[in-house]
Amino acid sequence: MSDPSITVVIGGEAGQGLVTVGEFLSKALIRAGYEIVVSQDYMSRIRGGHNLFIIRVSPEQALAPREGIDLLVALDAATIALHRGELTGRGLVVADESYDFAGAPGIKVPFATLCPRPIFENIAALGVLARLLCLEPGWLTDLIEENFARKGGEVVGQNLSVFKAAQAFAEGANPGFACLAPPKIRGKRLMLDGAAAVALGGLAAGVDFCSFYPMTPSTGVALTLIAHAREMGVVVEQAEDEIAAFNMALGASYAGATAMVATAGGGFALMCEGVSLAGMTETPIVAVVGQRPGPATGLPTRTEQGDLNLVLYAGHGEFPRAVFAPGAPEQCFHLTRRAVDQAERHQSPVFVLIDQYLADGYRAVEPFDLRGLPETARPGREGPADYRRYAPDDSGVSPRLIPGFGPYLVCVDSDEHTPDGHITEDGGVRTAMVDKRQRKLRGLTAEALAPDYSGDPEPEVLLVCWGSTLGAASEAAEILRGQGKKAACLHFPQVYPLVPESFAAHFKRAGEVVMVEGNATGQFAELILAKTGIRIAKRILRYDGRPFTAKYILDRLDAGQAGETHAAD
Amino acid sequence: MSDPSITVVIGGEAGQGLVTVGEFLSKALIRAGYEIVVSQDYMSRIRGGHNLFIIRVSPEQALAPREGIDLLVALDAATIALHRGELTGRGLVVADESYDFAGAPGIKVPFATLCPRPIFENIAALGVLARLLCLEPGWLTDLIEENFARKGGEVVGQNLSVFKAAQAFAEGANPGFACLAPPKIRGKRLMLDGAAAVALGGLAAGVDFCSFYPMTPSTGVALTLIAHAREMGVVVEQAEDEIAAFNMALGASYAGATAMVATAGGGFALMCEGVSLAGMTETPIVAVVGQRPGPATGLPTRTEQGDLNLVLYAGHGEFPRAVFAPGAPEQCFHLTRRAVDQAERHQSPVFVLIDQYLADGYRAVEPFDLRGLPETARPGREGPADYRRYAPDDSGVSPRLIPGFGPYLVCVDSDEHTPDGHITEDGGVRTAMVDKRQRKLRGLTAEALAPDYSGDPEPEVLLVCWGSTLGAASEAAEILRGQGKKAACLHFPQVYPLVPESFAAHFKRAGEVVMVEGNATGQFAELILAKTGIRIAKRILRYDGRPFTAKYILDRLDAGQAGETHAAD
Amino acid sequence: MLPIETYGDYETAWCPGCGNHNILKALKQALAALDLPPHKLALFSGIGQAAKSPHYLNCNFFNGLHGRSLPPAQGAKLANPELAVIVESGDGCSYGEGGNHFLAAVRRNLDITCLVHDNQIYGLTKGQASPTTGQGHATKAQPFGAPSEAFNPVAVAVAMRASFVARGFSGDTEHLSELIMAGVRHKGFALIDILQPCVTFNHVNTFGWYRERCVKLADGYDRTDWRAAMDKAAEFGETIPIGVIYENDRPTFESRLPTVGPGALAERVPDMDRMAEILLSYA
Amino acid sequence: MLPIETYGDYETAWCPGCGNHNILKALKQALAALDLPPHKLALFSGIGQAAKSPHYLNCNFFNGLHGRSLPPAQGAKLANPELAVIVESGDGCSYGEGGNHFLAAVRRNLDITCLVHDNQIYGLTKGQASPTTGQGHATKAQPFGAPSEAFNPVAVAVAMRASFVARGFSGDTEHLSELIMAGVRHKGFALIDILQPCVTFNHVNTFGWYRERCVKLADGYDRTDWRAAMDKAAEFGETIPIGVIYENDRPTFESRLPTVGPGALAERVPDMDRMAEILLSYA
Ligand SMILES: Cc1ncc(C[n+]2csc(CCOP(=O)(O)OP(=O)(O)O)c2C)c(N)n1
Ligand SMILES: Cc1ncc(C[n+]2csc(CCOP(=O)(O)OP(=O)(O)O)c2C)c(N)n1
Ligand code: SF4
Ligand code: SF4
Ligand SMILES: [Mg+2]
Ligand SMILES: [Mg+2]
Repeated sequence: MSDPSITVVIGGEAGQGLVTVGEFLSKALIRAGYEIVVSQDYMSRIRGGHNLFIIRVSPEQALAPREGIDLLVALDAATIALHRGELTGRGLVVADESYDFAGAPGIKVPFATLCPRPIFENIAALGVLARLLCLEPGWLTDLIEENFARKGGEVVGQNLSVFKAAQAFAEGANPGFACLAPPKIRGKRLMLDGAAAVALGGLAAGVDFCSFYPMTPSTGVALTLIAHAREMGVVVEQAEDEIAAFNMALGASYAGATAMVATAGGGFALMCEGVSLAGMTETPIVAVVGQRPGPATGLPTRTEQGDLNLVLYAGHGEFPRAVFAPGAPEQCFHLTRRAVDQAERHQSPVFVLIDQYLADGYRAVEPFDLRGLPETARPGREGPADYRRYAPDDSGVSPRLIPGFGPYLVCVDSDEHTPDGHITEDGGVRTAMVDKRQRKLRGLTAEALAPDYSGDPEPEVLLVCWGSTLGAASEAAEILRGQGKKAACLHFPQVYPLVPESFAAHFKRAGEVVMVEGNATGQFAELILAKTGIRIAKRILRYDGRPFTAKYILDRLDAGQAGETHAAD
Repeated sequence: MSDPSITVVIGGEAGQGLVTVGEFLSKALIRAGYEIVVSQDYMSRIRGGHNLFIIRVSPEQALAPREGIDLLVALDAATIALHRGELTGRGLVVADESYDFAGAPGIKVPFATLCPRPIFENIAALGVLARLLCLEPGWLTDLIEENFARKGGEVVGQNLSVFKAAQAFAEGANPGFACLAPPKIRGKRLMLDGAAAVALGGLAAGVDFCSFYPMTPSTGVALTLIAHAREMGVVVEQAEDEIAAFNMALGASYAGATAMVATAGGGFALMCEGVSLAGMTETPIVAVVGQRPGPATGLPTRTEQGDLNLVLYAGHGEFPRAVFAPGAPEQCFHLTRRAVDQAERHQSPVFVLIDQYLADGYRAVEPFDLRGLPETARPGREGPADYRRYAPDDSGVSPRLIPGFGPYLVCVDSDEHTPDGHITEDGGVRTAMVDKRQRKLRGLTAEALAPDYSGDPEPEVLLVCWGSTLGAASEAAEILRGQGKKAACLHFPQVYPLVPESFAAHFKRAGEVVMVEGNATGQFAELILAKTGIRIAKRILRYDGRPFTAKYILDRLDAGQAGETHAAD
Repeated sequence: MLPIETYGDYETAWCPGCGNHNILKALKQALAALDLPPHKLALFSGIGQAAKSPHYLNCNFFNGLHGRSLPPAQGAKLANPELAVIVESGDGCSYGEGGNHFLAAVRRNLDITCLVHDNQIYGLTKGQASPTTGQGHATKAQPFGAPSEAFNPVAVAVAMRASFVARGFSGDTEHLSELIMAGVRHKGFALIDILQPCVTFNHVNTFGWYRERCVKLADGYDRTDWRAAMDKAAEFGETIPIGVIYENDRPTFESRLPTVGPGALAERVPDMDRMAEILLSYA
Repeated sequence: MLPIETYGDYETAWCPGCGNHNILKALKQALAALDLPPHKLALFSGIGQAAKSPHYLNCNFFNGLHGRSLPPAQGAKLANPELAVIVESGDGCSYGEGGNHFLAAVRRNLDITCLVHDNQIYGLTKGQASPTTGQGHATKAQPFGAPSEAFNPVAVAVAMRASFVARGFSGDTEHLSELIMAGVRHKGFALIDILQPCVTFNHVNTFGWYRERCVKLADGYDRTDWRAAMDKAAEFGETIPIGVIYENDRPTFESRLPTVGPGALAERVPDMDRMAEILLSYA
């Protein structure tokens, strides 16, 4: 294997600060010019239990988490017991000298000696890690300075000296762990997880309103908007429940805000009625739905792609929509921006479907060229006194004005309505209005994004995926190509509407087509079948709450397990 | 045309008592031995507006409403103006002599002379109608006596004399309206609309709990249960909202009730989260969903089949379910009974999908043979102290006990759980539990009802339908056969799970396959495609809020319009 | 003072004799007196008979879902604090399906006015008990009498120290119109629970029933005295006090959330230089 | 009196020092004293830290959805009035997401006991404001301070004349245990709002903060006096009264709906002769 990446796993109890260590190290690695893929594996509790912060770092491209642990930083003894079996050939445990390494190779760190107080242990661990990875210490000392600056020079100094002591200790103790190869990238990059990237994409698109109710894994979207609310002039309100959140956002959108909501699958289930109201009133809205394993409360802090159908069919009655499914933080940014634009242009609900792995998974992202972004659509504020909100139009999209800025009136109704927004029971008007709303699907379809194809043009194996499975599937295809097999990957950043012309040819040219998705029933494979008639019988599915890896896919390809659609459906 | 049926339309403002007239006449016709098909066309208001009670009556089988009015009983002047254009060749208006008949043939009734007080006008109208239809007056006089008995002999007498006077008047005034042919059926039959039939089916299955929140067109289901609550020992509670209704029913089911909820599409949208909880906790529950045109409030009192997708995919995460779609009141009874049984046997949410036309449409139904019905499944009340609610089982169905009856404990959890119902985050247990739940789909599939086929075994045209479209599609096929065309009808009383083997052969043997459904996007056609790969390109859709008729279908078959799938999707 | 015709004259779908007609009249009078031009006003409603009101008033409106009148109203007010926002819906909509939003709206105290047509029944769905239906009142859906205690929205609002709580009666148009004016002028969330006979489905709480019981608050009544207000709020029997039961000058939500206003969100242009700086803070 | 071990001894997922530990202890003590065998008891909860309680108590339980603890509890009680039903959840679950069910449950007055672990914060989701978070209290999600007025569940329940309203403090296990016993013994809906320090996310309302303020009701306090109760309920500042604030003997819902009980629905066998007669009434 010529994979130059190293997987660092920091494990311990909730509340021990392992996320702090992980984030520090990740930021330093990005600044140093490395690629990283972070996956966070935590329990639904605040203290105790067993959590992991997993960083795969590489001087080259790295797209997904990878099995095996090269450096296992154990903040508690349980971590060693639980994960020593996953150590790679060169794998080392890094832990307090008092812990039982049970024969695992590693570095027994004298934390008590290195640290004046236990609170410094995280910094000490970073010192050891920096040394083992041969990371230029400046990247971390800079971060330590930035981070502790507001606590005063003394604190900075203490931290720096612990860091240095730990470095020195590791220098001597290193049993020969091979350095990370030097990085290739120069220039500033951002450290973004999917949740933050979605929020930033929204901000860049002009989102100025968000109502939400906290729910893992989407709380981070709202928290990021809140963190920048004052600077960007955003109104963010935590609503009494998800129903309120959605309806509040619709009211804000009606009154001219660029509105977004963020929730998880379960919270979104409560928004279904509101989605239907958005469809009927033709009010633009973007709903970010963070998937986690269901049904019901399920595994609250884990990942899954099980809510595609819910999002596709949410709401009673019929009306068009669009569904984006970013594959990585960079796409989170761009697709959320696009979602905001599409919602306004087509006056429809638009969804951004993410999941826990993506929401919490840090990656290095090139800074976005904000100037290069086209402006997003906005409603009008000028119109004639006889303005009619639902005036017929070939596109199905009527000009949208917002109330309060002119003599015109903006009348919207959840009942079936006449062009001026008043309630009607007329069968003819009804039919015309259904047709008008349905026509919007044409525009949404015309502007739908085609899937991204990479790899051999005539592959023996074509891995099809959507959303966050992008990284693992691409890497699996790449590995196959490395093994001399013709392989390709087809990723759908937009899963609805589908335009068969934009991908059917790829299916035809492929030997074997395999769907890779994170649920038990192959929801996207069924959608493709329903909308295009193309049947993808081979499916590699995962629904244990953990993210895909290339190995997970390759193992199942080899074992021929892919052909087994799960259970009876 | 040899159609021996007559369409009587009673029109007027809400609050004028047209439903009373319609129900009286319908009951009398059924007792006399006729077949009837009632459709109720009313506005979302309590007084005023324009409502219709439409009875198609026939001495032979009649399956659906029919275009054209033979007797238009106008309780207000507007009714004549609005509907005279729909009079058939022999059509007559029956209305007060003071109204402007605008040249329409009819009978000008001197209500003021016939009735001592305006309140008797409805009885007078019935007298005229009975005479025109040549209905043996005893059927109506009996009903009058039964109905007014509790108001005392004097009221009965007054009503009877008005009725007789009206009969006598009509005798003289009849311009030669041809009698209804004599009926063929003997013996007692029930007058049931879909809503009542669903409720009665539930009662017969042992439903003893219902929580609901009023919503057209399903309020009648709850009201019927309430009407018999004391006799049958049923707890019915109007909840504070639909979310409460669903969760309350789950709690009741957990504690051993046989529980049902009834709502409309919009109310059901609010229940989606609860449906997911039913899936996770494996709590049996039957949800009756009455469809009306959406999205949002839509046309609250009209009909549509637009919520199939919502019901199919409601709830976040993945879990099995079954969806029944009765075609007429008789099926409402039997399928609801079956739904209750299926819910318990497979410990899953089961849906009964009706719509406004079916819910409000009276039909004559042969009395059910209650003794002949198999017993429905019930949970256990005896078990060992180490009972585990989610013990693994090949079928996916674990033995279900209810709490409070023995030393065992019943522990259910909305989180992913171990077999004993306790929260877990273990990936292996998770996978096993998903597999266990999904396995239940096998049982549901094995017991799924096959669609009903009627007509030519090798038809030129096969009309495919589900739910309440049964009548119109069957009649259309019959008319085609009458015209010498080979035609057949395939009706799905259960729309999920689908068993392709049970109907694929019919599709293959048919020349042209046409889907007939009451929505704008062909939801069932898409479902068939998604689950079987069979594409039904020809679709006859209706979404103006009015029920299908055979003529609606035939006109579109002729015009070749069926091929046009609506809009872009 | 605008001419009352400003607000149009529409045919309604309400029953003759229904209290809703007078509420509409009182509202129009109040709006005219307040000089509120239709395009500066946005009316939010849910679903029900009362909730049809926006269709009978010439102004901007958002006729949303049953039970969901308050959330869009608050969203709109946050998006544009300069819009005059009035919410109008029924007792079932506001206190039943929408009960949770009612609690949250009282706590938020945005500057909006909430008119609840309280006919103590579900009108549009034909006469089931609503949260305010008296315990024991029999209906088709509650043949053994409504089994729950009636909800007293005024008592709950006062207990929560809502900033403006009033009770009106549709039978007294002038008084009601004044209440509405006071509610709209009040800076904060103004709840006006309006007793409204439903001639078709509520044969217990009839026009006569209300007329006999409704008593205007005495002249010297101190609406800022919370204890006195709790007592008045609790009265709902032989006498029912009408008028402004309680008022305080709690700060509005708008004044507490610094990103709300001034001006409408629609007029804000996202500052791309700031945005660029924000992005760099992630580097 | 059952041995306290009857209810098991589980490892919890709560933080060390969390008030939840003591609430669990108080509950076990109360149950033991009440002689309630585990299989006669069903515990209902929503989602949150508090809502994990059923996993730490040996009994029947239905651990439902966030905000939805009360509806299944009431459904179960209606289905089997002989089951002892206790509801246990957090302030966010009970008064936020579940606010509408809270109002309805108070109005229904089924014979159940509702324990709310009120830590004035969303614990499980890491520290956002809950309905009971003090106005102005800054959190990560409310950096400008919670903009809404705090919800006072005790005041609202008393204003609604809930049949049993108490406030407890997790720091006083014995007192709390007595409150729970009184609540379970009370025939009707018993609300016990329990102040509970969240050591991780609420640094305002700490153990010390509560201990300084919580004052037991005086011996002569008349819990049946509604006005006095409103005053006590409203107190939440320098002093916070704990104890049974209000109690009345309103009839239970069970006694008002004739089809509820006696016995469980599970024991009823549908009477098919009756059913046949009913069918014929449609002929
Ligand atoms: C989610 C949902 N549930 C139920 C309904 C049906 N519904 C419409 S109006 C109404 C009750 C109306 O009562 P109220 O709010 O008191 O208004 P009123 O008609 O008495 O003025 C109901 C239950 C609905 N439209 N949506
Ligand atoms: C419908 C829904 N929305 C949101 C959540 C996420 N969630 C879980 S617990 C919780 C808040 C818990 O707060 P509280 O009820 O006060 O309990 P605590 O953790 O403080 O004990 C939230 C918002 C959820 N599980 N379901
Ligand atoms: S039903 Fe009642 S509330 Fe509705 S319009 Fe008629 S009288 Fe008014
Ligand atoms: S986060 Fe707070 S409420 Fe949750 S267990 Fe920890 S201390 Fe208790
Ligand atoms: Mg009402
Ligand atoms: Mg809490």
